[in-house]
Amino acid sequence: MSAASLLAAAPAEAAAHGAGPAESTSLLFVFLLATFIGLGVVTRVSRLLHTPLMSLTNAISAIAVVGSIVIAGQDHPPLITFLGAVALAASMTNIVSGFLITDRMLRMFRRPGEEKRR
Amino acid sequence: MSAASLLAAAPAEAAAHGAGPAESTSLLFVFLLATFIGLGVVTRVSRLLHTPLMSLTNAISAIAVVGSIVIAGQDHPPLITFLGAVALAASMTNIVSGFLITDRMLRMFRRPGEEKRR
Amino acid sequence: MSFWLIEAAYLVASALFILSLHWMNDPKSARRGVLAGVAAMTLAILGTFLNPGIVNWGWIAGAVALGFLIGVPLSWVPLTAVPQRTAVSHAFGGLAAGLVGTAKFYLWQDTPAELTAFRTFAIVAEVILGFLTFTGSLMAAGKLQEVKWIPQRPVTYPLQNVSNIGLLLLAFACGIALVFQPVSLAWLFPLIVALALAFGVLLIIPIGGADMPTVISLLNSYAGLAAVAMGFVLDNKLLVIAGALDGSSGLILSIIMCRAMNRSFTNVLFGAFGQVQQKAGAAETRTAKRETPEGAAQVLEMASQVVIVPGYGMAVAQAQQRVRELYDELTKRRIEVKFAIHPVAGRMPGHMNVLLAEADIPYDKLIEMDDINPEMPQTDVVLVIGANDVVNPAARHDKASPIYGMPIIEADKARLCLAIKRSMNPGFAGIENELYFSDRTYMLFGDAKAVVGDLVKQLQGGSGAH
Amino acid sequence: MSFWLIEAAYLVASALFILSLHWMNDPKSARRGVLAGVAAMTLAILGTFLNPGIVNWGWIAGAVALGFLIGVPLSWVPLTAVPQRTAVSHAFGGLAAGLVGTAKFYLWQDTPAELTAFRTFAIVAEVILGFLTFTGSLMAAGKLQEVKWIPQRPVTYPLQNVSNIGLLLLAFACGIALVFQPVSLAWLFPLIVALALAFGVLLIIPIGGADMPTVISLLNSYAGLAAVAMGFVLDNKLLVIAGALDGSSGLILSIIMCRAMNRSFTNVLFGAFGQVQQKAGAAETRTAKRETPEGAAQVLEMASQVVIVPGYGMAVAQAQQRVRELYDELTKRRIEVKFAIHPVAGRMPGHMNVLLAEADIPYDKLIEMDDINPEMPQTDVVLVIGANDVVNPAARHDKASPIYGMPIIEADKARLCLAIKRSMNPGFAGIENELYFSDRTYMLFGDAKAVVGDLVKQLQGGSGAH
Ligand SMILES: NC(=O)c1ccc[n+]([C@@H]2O[C@H](COP(=O)([O-])OP(=O)(O)OC[C@H]3O[C@@H](n4cnc5c(N)ncnc54)[C@H](OP(=O)(O)O)[C@@H]3O)[C@@H](O)[C@H]2O)c1
Ligand SMILES: NC(=O)c1ccc[n+]([C@@H]2O[C@H](COP(=O)([O-])OP(=O)(O)OC[C@H]3O[C@@H](n4cnc5c(N)ncnc54)[C@H](OP(=O)(O)O)[C@@H]3O)[C@@H](O)[C@H]2O)c1
Repeated sequence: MSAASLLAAAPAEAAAHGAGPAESTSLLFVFLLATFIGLGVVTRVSRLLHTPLMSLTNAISAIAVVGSIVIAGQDHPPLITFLGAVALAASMTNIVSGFLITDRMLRMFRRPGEEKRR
Repeated sequence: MSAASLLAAAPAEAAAHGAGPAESTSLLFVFLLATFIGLGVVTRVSRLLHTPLMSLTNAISAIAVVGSIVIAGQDHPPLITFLGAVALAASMTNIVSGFLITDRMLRMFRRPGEEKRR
Repeated sequence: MSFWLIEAAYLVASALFILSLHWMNDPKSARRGVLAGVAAMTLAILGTFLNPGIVNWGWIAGAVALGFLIGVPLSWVPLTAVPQRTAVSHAFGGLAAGLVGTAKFYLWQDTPAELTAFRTFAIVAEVILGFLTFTGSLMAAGKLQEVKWIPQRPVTYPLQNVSNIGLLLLAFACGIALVFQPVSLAWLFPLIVALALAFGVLLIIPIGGADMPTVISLLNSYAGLAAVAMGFVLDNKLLVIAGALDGSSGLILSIIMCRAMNRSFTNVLFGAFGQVQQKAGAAETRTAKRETPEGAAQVLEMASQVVIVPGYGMAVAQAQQRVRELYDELTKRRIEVKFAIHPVAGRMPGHMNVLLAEADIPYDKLIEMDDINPEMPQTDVVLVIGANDVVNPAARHDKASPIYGMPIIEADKARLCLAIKRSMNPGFAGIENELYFSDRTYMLFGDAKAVVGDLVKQLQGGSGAH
Repeated sequence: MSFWLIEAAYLVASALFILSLHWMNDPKSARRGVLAGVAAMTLAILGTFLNPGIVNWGWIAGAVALGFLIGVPLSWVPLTAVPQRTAVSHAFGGLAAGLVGTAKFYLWQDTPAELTAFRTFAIVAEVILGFLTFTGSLMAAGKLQEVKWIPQRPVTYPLQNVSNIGLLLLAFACGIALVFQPVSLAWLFPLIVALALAFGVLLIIPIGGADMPTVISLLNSYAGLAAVAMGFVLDNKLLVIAGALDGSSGLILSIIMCRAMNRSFTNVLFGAFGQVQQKAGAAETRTAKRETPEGAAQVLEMASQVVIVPGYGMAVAQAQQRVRELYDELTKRRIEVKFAIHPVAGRMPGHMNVLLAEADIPYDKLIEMDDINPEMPQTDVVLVIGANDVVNPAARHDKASPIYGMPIIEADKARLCLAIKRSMNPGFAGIENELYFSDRTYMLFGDAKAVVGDLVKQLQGGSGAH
């Protein structure tokens, strides 16, 4: 019921602003495809690396940084800017720690014979 | 050089018609993702089935039918309609023959013990 | 409302198309894959019918009916003709894409605002890809069908590649010009179409008939890309998705073929491969050991493990049914029979699998090259049926050989080898095969169907008891 | 122009994110995967900087600096603390998503036209997912860190699940209302936020500390979905793509964990698993055979194949270095040593692999459960180090057992079993393990690090010659 009304509502608005309904459906397609890719790719991740995988995806999910920058960076009332800045700091934390720790773990994996990587 | 000028040109037009630049870039994203999926999925198709795969993708590529219907169906000068109709007939041929022959081949593959499928 | 219904239909259709290919990863789920494909296509068509402004239902009905009229019989072709059929379909696909692009271009002439640089570029790409796929695929089909007036062997002439590439570049140059002046330069459009059509023909002429399968998969991915371009023209995601799936599949199949032949795309497309065929066939001196069906039957009866290596010859001779009977006779005697399948045995990928499946041989007996080769040394008898290049040891050691480096089925490593072919003529690669001169190899000359038939008779005679 | 640059940057970034995950399919390419991820993220950030209207560079610089200040130390945590760290990061991720959604909602109050039904719906989803992930992850981190004032064991009370679900539904109901009256009903928004925050806490309370890893990966996919929702709000494809990748990864990991524990999501989320722990631990009667390090060392020296089964206990005791020394001593004696890795040994997926890799054990010695089990009957000695549930034969036959049906490492099938643990206390599942009472099992009581250390000393003493 809600969904249906949603659909009904949107086209009306379409004219009102930049992103027409076509745009929002594109996002649905993108979502569908990206999910297929995610499922396909992750199921083939080596079991050896499931822990690093967790921290890697963790860093990737910090993509929210993109939204945070827009909020924090544009000229908005200070409160909004503050919210954005907090979000940005949080995302940056995830990016930095996520990638660093993933790499730290992966450096430990040593191929037979091969010297430990630094 | 051509690409660059392309990009420069498009936004100007954007206002002029429905699909803004955002829309056309969505298509690029969709293309990128679909290609990733295609490569991932096809590389995992069983070697046994490469011949049926050829005819299946062959049927799928007949998706051009969508465009043909639009051209043939809308109210256009007869010549255009004719072009559309030819395109439509061609696509339908691929759809019909493609799926039929794929299924015909697959019916032949028999699991050990199992009776041939009809 | 209809907008959302259409988009929803397209979204589901996209998912189904992906699943359709996904389910091809296993013969058990493969037919579900076809169902998914059919469902997706139906959804796509019904969705499109919802478009406001679709009025010419008569034309549509007619065209659809025509499609069925041609399509259904086209699906009855014998399996040996599958490559041709595929080529013809690509031709249709290319034609459709080209025509839609053309129609759109002329429609938008009246509303130039619609002809954004982006779209014009897409139209040009669609039309070039579409029409070159059209003529190219027709040529390929002709060569495969061995139509009289299309020369089988590669036809070459000086500066051929240069002039071909030049042609294509010219077409694209015109395209770029159109991008900037879509209306005032509209007269360039027919020229582009003509160039694309011509290029399709010229592209195929220098390619040998036996390279057609590789070319066909390439054309397959062109057809896919044409659909993608159409998607860009019509702002239609479903077209882009299905087209991309198709494009990548064609690409991967041709890569697989090239790898298995140890050749590069450029070599396939511009190498004019297979000219030498005649020469090589002639230069023939050494003699090979012959064997009679009687003798061969006895040898087979004594074996405990037999590996059958089918090749293009089995396909040509339509011998799969007889092979099945042979398989039954041997297994009846508790002899373990396996089939060694080379990825490019025959004339299309997976060719042998379909033929043997048609003859009802359970697919767990069809072993891939890499899995069977280790067993070869323990194999008592290898029976080569109309295969040649795929068992040519030269690929392993003879750096001079055109197939050097191509992975092969190591029939020469088996204790004993029986080879069925009509003559000592070479195969597709046009080179002689030392395997047939090895002192562990015995030739059974004759048409594969006939010879295998004789073997079966011998065995049936021998095992009257059963 | 900037529009196209941004889109291009995002397009490339998307591709790189996908490759980043793809390259994780093999330890050899995994670090390239990280590089790709970093490159993608950098591109995404730089691209965003190109947005016209970004002016508060001071704020941005400050926030980024702060991020580094917290992030770098956070990446130094010991490997045993990785689950907590991950949980904390999810909390940050959820917070960011929630805050951005909130900001957008109030910004658009002035331009209601922007608040399409579609977007408002997306905002609501983003805020609910974001904030419940925030508090939920903090709770999870607390339980894992065994913070005093957060009860480890599941806390249950009547109608718990009903009321929790009710809370969530209420939040969504408010959301739907907002969709229709985004401005006049704006006062509902803070309520939604509050409900989401509360739900996050209540969701975790009834879940036992040891189930946290599963919960964490679920929260991981929530964080991803929140990013997707943000993408819908901001019309940003990159957000949707990265979010979807993240979401599916979290989903798959939690599914893997549930399968390996043979439990369902509902059971994990609402099963209040692990309450029984105490009881079971008590009821203890039968006695097990003990063995001294000396004796164990001799047994090991005589073996020709040894399989080591590490478990959570090795992680707790930080014994991996000692284990490495043991491995060296044994291999020095030409004894074949392999490690049997259960998918859910430890407290997060792949936990054992990282620990052993940290101790420099080559990863080709880390064998997955399904590959090692067939070898068990031929194994002379199995050395269980702080593992329990993953080697509990009850999973195979005892229908009553909570872990019945969970695939296990069949240590009981080996000729002889040595087990290192501090007591006869049960493991995570809180059930006793008959393996430790079998007459082929000898217990080595004590802290894993100490005991393995003793074993090494014994062996070094014994092999002074080397
Ligand atoms: N599968 C693919 O996708 C693909 C694609 C492109 C190219 N190719 C190429 O095709 C070749 C396939 O190798 P292949 O060993 O299967 O075939 P082949 O090398 O072409 O040899 C086939 C052999 O079968 C014999 N033959 C033909 N008709 C026969 C009949 N009626 N009865 C008995 N024997 C008959 C021929 O010898 P006689 O004339 O003496 O009888 C010929 O030597 C490879 O070189 C591969 O690179 C394959
Ligand atoms: N890996 C995952 O992703 C994941 C996620 C959720 C749940 N789980 C669950 O976690 C469990 C993992 O199984 P597991 O066998 O690895 O661990 P376990 O079943 O929890 O057993 C660990 C054993 O190690 C012993 N131990 C603890 N500290 C020790 C120390 N310092 N020195 C020596 N021994 C010590 C404990 O016995 P004492 O107290 O007597 O020493 C305990 O019996 C499974 O039940 C799994 O379902 C895993």
